[in-house]
Amino acid sequence: MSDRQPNEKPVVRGADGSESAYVESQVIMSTVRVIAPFSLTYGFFLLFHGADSPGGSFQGGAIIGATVLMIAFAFGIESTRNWLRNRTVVVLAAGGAAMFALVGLIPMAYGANFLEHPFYHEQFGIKTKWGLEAIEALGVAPIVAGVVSGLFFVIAAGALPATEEVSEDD
Amino acid sequence: MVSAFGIALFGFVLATALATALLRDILAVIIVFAAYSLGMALFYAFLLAPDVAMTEAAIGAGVTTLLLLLTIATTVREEPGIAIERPNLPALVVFGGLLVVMIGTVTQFPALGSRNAPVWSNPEVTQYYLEHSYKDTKVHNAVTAVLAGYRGFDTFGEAVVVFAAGISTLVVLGREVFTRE
Amino acid sequence: MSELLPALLIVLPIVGATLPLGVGLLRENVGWSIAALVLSVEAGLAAWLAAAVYGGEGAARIVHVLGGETFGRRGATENFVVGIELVADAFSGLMVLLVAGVALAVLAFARRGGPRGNAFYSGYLLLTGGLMGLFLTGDLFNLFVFLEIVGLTTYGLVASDRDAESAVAALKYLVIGTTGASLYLLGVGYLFLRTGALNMVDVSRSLAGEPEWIDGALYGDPLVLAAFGFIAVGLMTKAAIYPLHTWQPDAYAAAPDAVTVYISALVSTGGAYAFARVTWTVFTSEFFAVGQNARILELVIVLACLSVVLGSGLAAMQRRLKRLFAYSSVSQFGLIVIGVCVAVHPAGGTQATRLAVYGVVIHLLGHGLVKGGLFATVGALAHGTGARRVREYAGLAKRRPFLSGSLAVLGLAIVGVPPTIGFLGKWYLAVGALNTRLWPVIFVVFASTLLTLLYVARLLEKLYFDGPAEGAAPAAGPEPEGPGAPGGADGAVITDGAGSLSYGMIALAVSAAVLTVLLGFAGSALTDAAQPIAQAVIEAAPEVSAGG
Amino acid sequence: MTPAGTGVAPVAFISAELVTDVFLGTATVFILLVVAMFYRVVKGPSTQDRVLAVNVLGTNTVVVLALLAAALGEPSLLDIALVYALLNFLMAVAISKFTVERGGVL
Repeated sequence: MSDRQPNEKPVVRGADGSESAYVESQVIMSTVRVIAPFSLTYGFFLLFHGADSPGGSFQGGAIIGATVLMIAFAFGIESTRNWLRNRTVVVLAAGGAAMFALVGLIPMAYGANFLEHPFYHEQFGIKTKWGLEAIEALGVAPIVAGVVSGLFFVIAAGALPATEEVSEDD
Repeated sequence: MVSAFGIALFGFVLATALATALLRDILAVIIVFAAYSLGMALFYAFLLAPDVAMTEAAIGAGVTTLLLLLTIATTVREEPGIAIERPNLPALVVFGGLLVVMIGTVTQFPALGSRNAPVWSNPEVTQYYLEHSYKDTKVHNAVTAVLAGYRGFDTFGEAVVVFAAGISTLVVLGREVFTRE
Repeated sequence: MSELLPALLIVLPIVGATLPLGVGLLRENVGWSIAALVLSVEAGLAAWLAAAVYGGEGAARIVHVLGGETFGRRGATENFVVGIELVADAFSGLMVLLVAGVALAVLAFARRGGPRGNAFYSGYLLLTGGLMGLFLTGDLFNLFVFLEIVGLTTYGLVASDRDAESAVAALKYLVIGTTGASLYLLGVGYLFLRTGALNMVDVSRSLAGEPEWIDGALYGDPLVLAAFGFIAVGLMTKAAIYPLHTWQPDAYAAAPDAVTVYISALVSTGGAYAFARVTWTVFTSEFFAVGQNARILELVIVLACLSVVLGSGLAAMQRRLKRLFAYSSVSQFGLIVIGVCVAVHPAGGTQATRLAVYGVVIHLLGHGLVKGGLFATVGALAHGTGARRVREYAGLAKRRPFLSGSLAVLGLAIVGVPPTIGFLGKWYLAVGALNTRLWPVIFVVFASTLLTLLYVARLLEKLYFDGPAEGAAPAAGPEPEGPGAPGGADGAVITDGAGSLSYGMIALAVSAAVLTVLLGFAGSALTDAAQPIAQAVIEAAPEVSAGG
Repeated sequence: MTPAGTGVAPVAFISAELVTDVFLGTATVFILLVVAMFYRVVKGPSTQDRVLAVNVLGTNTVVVLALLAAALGEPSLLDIALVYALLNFLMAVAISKFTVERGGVL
C-alpha cells in the first residue's frame, strides 16, 4: 500500500447535525417499502424453521431487528421510534428474558430440573419439541430483536449529559 | 479444487483482517470490517457450518456495521493525518508471541474433517448427540437440538449476555429511555 | 429439594433484572426496592444452600443437572455428562454465601450513595446472577458465558457515573477484559479439541486418560499445555495480575462508590476463583507433576510475585484512596494466585497443599470482605466529608469516629495483623509456601507485608494523629462528586456531611470491620469448611466430595 | 463429496467430481475477483468508491455462496445467501446515507 493519503474525500462530521440531518429519499423509501415485508417474513421463517434447517431464533431475531433498522434508515429514526413505541422494545427484550426463564422454571415448580423439557410431556402431554421451540421463539428471538432495535434507538439518541441525573434528591 | 478455493478465501480474510487493523480512517475501517465479516461467513459456509455462517452474516455484516456507523455519526470523528496506523512495538511483540503459539499449536490439530478427532469421535458427547438428538427431541437440526436442549442453559446465558449488553448501554448512556413515552 | 437451589440462585436475579425495566414502564425509581426484595430472597436461598452443603457430615456435593435426565447426565456416573451441570460444593458454597451477602449489603450503600435509575439496578441484578453462575457452574464453556455476563455488566456499571474519566476506565476495562475472556475461550476450545468434552470433571478424567477411547494421559500434549497457558493468561487478566492489571486501578477509582464496593469485593474474586477451579479441578496436581510442566507453574508464580510487590509498592505511592486500595488488590490477588500454584506444585507435600488451599479459600473470602469494607468506608467518608485523598484525611478520626475505626481495623486486616481474617489467609499462604521451600515467595510475602504496613500506617497516622492542617483542609460540599474533581481547594469551608452520608453506609462499613475480626477468631471453622477442597486437591480428584 | 441434492443430474461422461470441481473452480475465480475488488475498498479514495466496492463484494459473496451450495451439495447455504442479499442492501443504504447526509444517518 502506498503512502499517498486518500485525504480528498469529503469531510464527514456528525457532532452537530444529529437528528435534523435526515433527508427523505424517494428511491430508498420505496425500495424499503417493497423489501421490508419480505425480510420480516424471512426473519420469521428462520425463527420458526430453525428446528429443521440451519438458522434459528438468534438469526431470525437479528433479521427482524435488522428490518426495523432498515425502516428507520429509510423513514427517519424519530418517526420509526414513534411508530414502534419504546414500550414495545422493552417488552420484547425484558419479556423475552423473563419468558425464557419461565419456561425453565415451570418444571422446577413441580420438582423437576431447570429447562427439563421432557417434563412438559409427562405432565401436560406437550411434546418436547415445543419446549425447545418455546425458548427459541419466545425467549431468544424477542431478546435479540428487541436489543438490536433498542441499541439502535438508544445510540441514535446519544448520551444524556451527566449532570442531569446525579441530583441529590431522595 | 477444494484447497484452491480455501487458499483464495483465506487470502481474502487475511487481507481484510490486516486492513481492519491497520487503516486509520474509522469509516474506512468499518467498511473493511464488513468485508471481513463477508469473508468469515463464507469460511463458515465452506466448513459446512451454515448456522454459524448465518449468524456471522446477520450480526457481523449487517447489524454491527449499522450500529458502528450510527455510533460514529453521533460522536465527533477526527480526520486522520495518516492513512496507515503505525503499529507500536509492545503490541507487535504480543502479537508475534501469540502468532508463534498459534502456529505452533495449529500443526498439532487433528486433520480437517478427521473422523478420529476427539471432538467428533467422542462416543459420549458428539456421537451421543448424533444418535439421540432426534429420538429425544424430534427436531431434525441437531444443532438446534444441542443449543436448545442439551446445552439450553448456555443458550439461556447467551441470551442474557445480549440482554446485558442492552442494559449496559442504557446504563452507560444514562438513558431511562423507556420511562418517558 | 436442595438440588434445585443452584439453578434458582442463578435464575432468580436474572428474572429480577427484567423487572426494573418492565415495572419501570409504569413507575419510576422502583429499581432499588425490587433489587432489595430479590436479593433478600437470594440471600436466604444462599444460606439454605450453604446449610445443605455444610450441614451434614463433611461437605455435600450438590449437583443440579440442567435439563434433567434426558438432556443432562444419563445413567450411571461413569458416563460423560451430555448437558450442563451446576455444582455446589465446599468451595462454591462459601463463595455463593459471599456473593449473596455482599450484593445485599451494598444495596444499603447504594440507597443514598449509588447511581439511581431502573437500568442501573437491572445491571446490578444481572451482575449478581452472573457471579452466581460463575461460582456454581461445573462446565468450562458455561463458565465463559458467565464471565461474559459479569464482564459486560461490570463495564456498564463502572461507567454509570457517566463522567469522562469513568467512561475511559470502562472502555479500557472492556478492551482488556474481553481480550482476557477470549483467551480463556481459546484455551477451552483447545481442551475441547483434545478431549471432546466440556464438563470440568469429564475434561479432567479425559486428561488423565481414563476413558478407553483416549489412549493414555494427555498431560504432555502440546495442545493441553497451550490450553493451560491461554486459560491462565485469560483468567489472570480477570483477576488483575501484573502485567495484566492495568485496567483495575482505573476501573476501581473511576466507578461510582457503590459499584467500587461491589466489584472490588466480587468481580476479581470471580476471576481468581475460576483460575483456582480450573487449575485444581480440571488440570489437577498430576498435570504439573509430569515432565517440565511445573515450569509453567513457576512462571505464573513469578508473575504473581511481581504482582504482589509492585502492587503494594504502587499502592504506597498513591494519593487518592480508591486508587491506593485498588493497587493493594493487585497485590492481594497476586498472593491468591501464588497460593493456587503452590497448592498443586509438585515440590510441596500433602501438608503444603493443605495449607495453601486453606490460604487461598480464606484469603479469597477475606479479601472480598475486607476490600469491600474498605471501599465502603472510603466511599462513606467521601460522602460525609468530601475527603478522597490521603492528606485530606488529617484528623478525620475526631469527626467520624466509627468510620475511622472501621478503616483502621480493615486496614490492619489488609496488612495481616491478627486477629483478623486477613491474618489467617496470609498466614496459611505463607506457611504453605514455606512447606514447598519456595524461599523467594516467602521473601516476597514478607516484603509486601512491610510495604502494606507502610501505607496503612501512614493513613492511620493522618487519621488519628494529624490535626487538620491549615490550608490543607478537605475540600467539602457537593463539589467533589466525581472522582476527577479537584480536591483540597485552599481554605474551603468544612461543611460536615455533604448530605449524602447515610446510616446504611456507616452500618455497612462497621459491620464489615466487625465481621473481619469475628472471622479472624473462626479460624478452625474456616479450615474445616475448606478441608474437603484441600482433600480433593491432594487426591487430584476432579470432584470435591464429602470430607474424608 | 457427493453432489447429492444439487439438482444436477450428471450426464454419463461427466463425473460427479468434475461437476463439483467446476463449481468450486468458478467460486475460486470469484474469490480472486473479490480480492481484486478489495483493493478498491482499502484504497478508496472516496467513500463512494468504498461503498460501491463493498456492495460488489456482497453481491460476489452471494454468488460464491450459491456456487458453494451447488458444489458441496448443501442447499441450506442458499439461506445464507438470502440473508446476505438482504443485509447487503441495508448496508449500502446505511453507508450511502451516512455519506450523503454528512454524518447524519438519521
